[in-house]
Amino acid sequence: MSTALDTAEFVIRTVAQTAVENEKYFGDLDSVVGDGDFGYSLARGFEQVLAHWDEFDRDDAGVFTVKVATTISSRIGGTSGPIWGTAFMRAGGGLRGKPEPTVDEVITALRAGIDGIKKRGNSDVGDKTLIDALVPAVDALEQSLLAGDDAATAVDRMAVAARTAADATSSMQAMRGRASYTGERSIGSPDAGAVAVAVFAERLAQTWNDQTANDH
Amino acid sequence: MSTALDTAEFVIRTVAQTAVENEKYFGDLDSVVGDGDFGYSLARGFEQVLAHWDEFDRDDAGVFTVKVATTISSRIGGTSGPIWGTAFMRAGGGLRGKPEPTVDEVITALRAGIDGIKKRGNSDVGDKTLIDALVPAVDALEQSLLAGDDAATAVDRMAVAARTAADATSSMQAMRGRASYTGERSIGSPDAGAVAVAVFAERLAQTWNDQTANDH
Amino acid sequence: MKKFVNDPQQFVPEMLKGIALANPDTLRYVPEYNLIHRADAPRDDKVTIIQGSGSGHEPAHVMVVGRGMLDAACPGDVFAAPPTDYVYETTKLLASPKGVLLLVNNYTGDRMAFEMAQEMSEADGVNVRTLFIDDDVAVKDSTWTVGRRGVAGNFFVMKAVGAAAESGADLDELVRIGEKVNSVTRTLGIALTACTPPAKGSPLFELADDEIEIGVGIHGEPGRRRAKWMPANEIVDEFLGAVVPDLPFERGEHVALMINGLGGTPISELYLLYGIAHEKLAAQGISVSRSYVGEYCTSLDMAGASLTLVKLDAEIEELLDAPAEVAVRVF
Amino acid sequence: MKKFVNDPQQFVPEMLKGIALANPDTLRYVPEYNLIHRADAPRDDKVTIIQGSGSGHEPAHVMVVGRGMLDAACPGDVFAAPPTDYVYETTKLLASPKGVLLLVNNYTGDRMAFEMAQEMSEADGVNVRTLFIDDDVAVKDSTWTVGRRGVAGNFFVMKAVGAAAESGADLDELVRIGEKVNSVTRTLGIALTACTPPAKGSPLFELADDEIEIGVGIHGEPGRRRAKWMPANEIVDEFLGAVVPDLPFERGEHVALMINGLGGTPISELYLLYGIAHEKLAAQGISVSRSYVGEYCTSLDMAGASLTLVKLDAEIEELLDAPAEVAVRVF
Ligand SMILES: Nc1ncnc2c1ncn2[C@@H]1O[C@H](COP(=O)(O)OP(=O)(O)O)[C@@H](O)[C@H]1O
Ligand SMILES: Nc1ncnc2c1ncn2[C@@H]1O[C@H](COP(=O)(O)OP(=O)(O)O)[C@@H](O)[C@H]1O
Ligand SMILES: [Mg+2]
Ligand SMILES: [Mg+2]
Ligand SMILES: [Mg+2]
Ligand SMILES: [Mg+2]
Repeated sequence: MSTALDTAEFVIRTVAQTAVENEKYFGDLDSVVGDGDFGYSLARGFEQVLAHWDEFDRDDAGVFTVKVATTISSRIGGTSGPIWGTAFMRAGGGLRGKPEPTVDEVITALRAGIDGIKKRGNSDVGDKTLIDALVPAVDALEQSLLAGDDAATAVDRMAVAARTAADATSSMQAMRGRASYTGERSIGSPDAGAVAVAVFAERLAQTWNDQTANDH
Repeated sequence: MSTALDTAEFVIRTVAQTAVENEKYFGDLDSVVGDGDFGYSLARGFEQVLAHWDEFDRDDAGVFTVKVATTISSRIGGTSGPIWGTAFMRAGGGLRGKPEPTVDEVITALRAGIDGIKKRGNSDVGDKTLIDALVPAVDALEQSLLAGDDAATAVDRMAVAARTAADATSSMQAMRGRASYTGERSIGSPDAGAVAVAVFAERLAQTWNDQTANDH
Repeated sequence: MKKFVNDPQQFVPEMLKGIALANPDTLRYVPEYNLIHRADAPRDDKVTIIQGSGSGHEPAHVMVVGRGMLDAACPGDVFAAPPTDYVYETTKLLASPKGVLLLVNNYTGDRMAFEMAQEMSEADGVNVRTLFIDDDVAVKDSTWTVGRRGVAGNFFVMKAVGAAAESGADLDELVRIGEKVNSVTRTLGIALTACTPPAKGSPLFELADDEIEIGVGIHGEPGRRRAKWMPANEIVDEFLGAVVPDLPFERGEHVALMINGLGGTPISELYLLYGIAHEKLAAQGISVSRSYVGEYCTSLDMAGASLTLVKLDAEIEELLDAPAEVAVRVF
Repeated sequence: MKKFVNDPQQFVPEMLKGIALANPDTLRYVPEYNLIHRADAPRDDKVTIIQGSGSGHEPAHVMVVGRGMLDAACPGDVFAAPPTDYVYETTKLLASPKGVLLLVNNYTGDRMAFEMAQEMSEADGVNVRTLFIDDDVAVKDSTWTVGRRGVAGNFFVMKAVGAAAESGADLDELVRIGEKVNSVTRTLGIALTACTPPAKGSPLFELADDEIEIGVGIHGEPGRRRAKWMPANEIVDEFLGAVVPDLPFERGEHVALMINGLGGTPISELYLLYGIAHEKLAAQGISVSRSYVGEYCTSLDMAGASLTLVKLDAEIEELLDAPAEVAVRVF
């Protein structure tokens, strides 16, 4: 059985690697009604996370995540630095001191991360941001776990929900962030941050079993 | 029978109108290894000649041509202003005070114009300039007239010689003017000024008979 | 991509190094934080003025650090607000007992970075105030939106507070002046072409040969609407039609008029626009008593221009008139 | 064509009008001759300095008229030397008892116009001298050719004679200084794109997306050779490889280094080039003690840059250091 720390490491490493691999794709998404730097910002920041991978404290999943958050907010610019940094910081804070967090505790921590973004960005569901993918993704994860599904299944459900929600942002008008400057013209293309969340979730779903496999 | 003044007026008006009509073509020729302003400069200058057409003194063909020369050099910039202005000035000077110039006097006047260009431009036959079209054109005109051909025939011969010579400049390397900066790269395209001379001569040949017709 | 660049990731550091090498007596460069600061900053007798923003807007802001203007600029990467840490470390390094004024163009990312940095610095006991500049009339403003963008008008706020700080004004006074200048400054941008970020290598959007983009910001993001190319006279009508009624600027008033190039447009075209705008304003009874023509706040290699009007009064004129020495210069 | 322009034939006059409107106290505009001159020129106690050339090189030369620089500039149309009459009338209007110095970049058309104007003015009894500038190393020089072109290095000649004239130097002295500065100044230009003259409406030549043109002049004419795009480090090697050995500039010498934008290249890229060139020169033992980065002599909207080196001595440094006030300015 993998520990919460193992899982945190797996999730964060997967997200980091996926961000680096998708630099161009995420940048192109941000070019449609944004300024095209989203992929570049995430890639440069998560490159640093991977570069300093072995240096982070690993007292528990929470401490580890908080350390990663510090690197993110110190190395990522643009809007992404503060919001992703805040999300990791809050989520990590929620898990700190809990070596074996319950499902409830994990979900609460993830929600804390989302609330951090909302507060920092003065934004909420419906503004056409990554929040519109994160909220349904975490909801799906929670329902699946409470229904007794195993982690792999729950992460699958999460990925499906994230993708559906990310695609749905196409029909929305941006109310927050740079995309909102283009007004109605922001309708018709998906939000870059929301799509990134979907891509991360899908990658986690695809690779989830390998990880646990490795632990046996 | 048309007077020398009639002929001068016809020739200059034809050249002026042809220059205005060919602004874009001459400019494109000058773009290949030059700076593209040749057509613009000639067109703006000869537009002025046409605009002030009725104001020029008409004591005789020479005086008329000299007056035109003044407008050209005061209104045309680039290399073309000084060289075309000088050519008209010298040619006009050669005809001044000769209401009924002989063939010899006409040819001598035209040669004076060419010599003016050579002196002003420190250039000569073989440098890939309009001189390479002007010299053979005037030679052909002279031979034809001395052979007893009528003016129309002589102008035809002149046009053919000008065109042949202008086309031949393609294989030359520019030794003078802006085109010379590109060195060997100037080989392969004709000289803009030489082509302009050919176009003017051909137009004169095409319309020569209408003019005399009009006089009857 | 046609640019003078080596590794696109080193574009900003290599540019900053060039600025430092070209101004060894007056400027210092701290690579860790993309920081360019005055050699003589911080000073105990002067409030420190710091501007951050993404890069790609040069000469704003790294090339306008100098006497009478900024004490420091800490840009992020191209079009990306600086990481919070850059702003925090810059503030710490240049903190003056008279306080620190942070100038920020109003964008989500920049707001976040500077607000977080201000919190962190205040926790260290540094007296920090932040000024948000939002002169762009292209963005509809309401409590439901993120508010207007800060664009070229930003230059006038920097110049005014820079001059006042040089003559010893305290932090509250600088905030008052900055807010005042920002409140009478309005700008609109029009693009003829998109721009190409070094790291992306291709234009941020496509414009047909006969199309222009009206109401663009300074990050290559699309504007409010696309229009057919039009002659300069009509372009100026678009500019003035959006800017003049917005404040509004009125008959009998004196203004500063800036025609700012967005990066790829030659200064000849900018002066052509200036002349037309100057006369059209005069025809409306608005007299231009200060002129600014050239590149102040650009969007990389974007061809285009922005027009800025500042309503002048004696105080603002005096501050704009004061001497200043910056990296971008002729001699 | 994507430009801010009305009738292309009015491009130059409308630009000149803008310059005059933006500088009402210091400049005068005489539309008949495309003439921009200092409001206080001519002066009996100062040699009058006049530069003419085609337009399209702004800020050269109409925007560098002012105290310590030119007394007047009479440009022709875009890329066309001014008609002889413009130069003659300008010389007549601004003749000073101390004489008139005509600065001319070495091009066939300009040579002709200024030589003819000088002859006409001398016939009027005006004391006129003409200085031909030819700093471009891209052109092979020999008695069989038309000689080298004058490009951005021209700025240093203007600045030096402008400063000397301001302090009362006579005509012979100015000619000596101008020839001296020209003799120690060398430039090479590299283009990333062609430029588009307003009246033509299309680029003067086509460059593929991965091609650059080395050894271009400032009129959009092709250069000496075409090459594949290369990183900025290698571009600087091309610049220095052509310029340094030409004079030559040698170890231990002090130089002024100018990175001049050709019109479409943002100043961020120019500073990046500057930094690389500064360090590569230092590595060769050549130390840069004066820096010039920005647009001085452009080719309309051409993307590209030129690098100029000037070998310095005490006299030249002092003249370059002297104050000057021109239309193109930041404040
Ligand atoms: N106020 C906000 N709250 C939450 N997320 C936001 C906000 N503004 C933007 N975002 C997210 O950030 C993404 C853009 O990130 P980035 O390109 O770094 O921002 P920018 O370049 O505009 O500073 C958007 O796609 C969106 O998902
Ligand atoms: N030194 C010269 N002598 C005679 N003709 C010349 C000379 N230099 C250029 N020309 C002619 O002038 C033409 C170019 O004219 P123009 O475009 O006005 O010159 P530029 O733009 O180079 O000043 C050339 O095609 C050539 O025929
Ligand atoms: Mg972005
Ligand atoms: Mg030409
Ligand atoms: Mg950004
Ligand atoms: Mg020309």
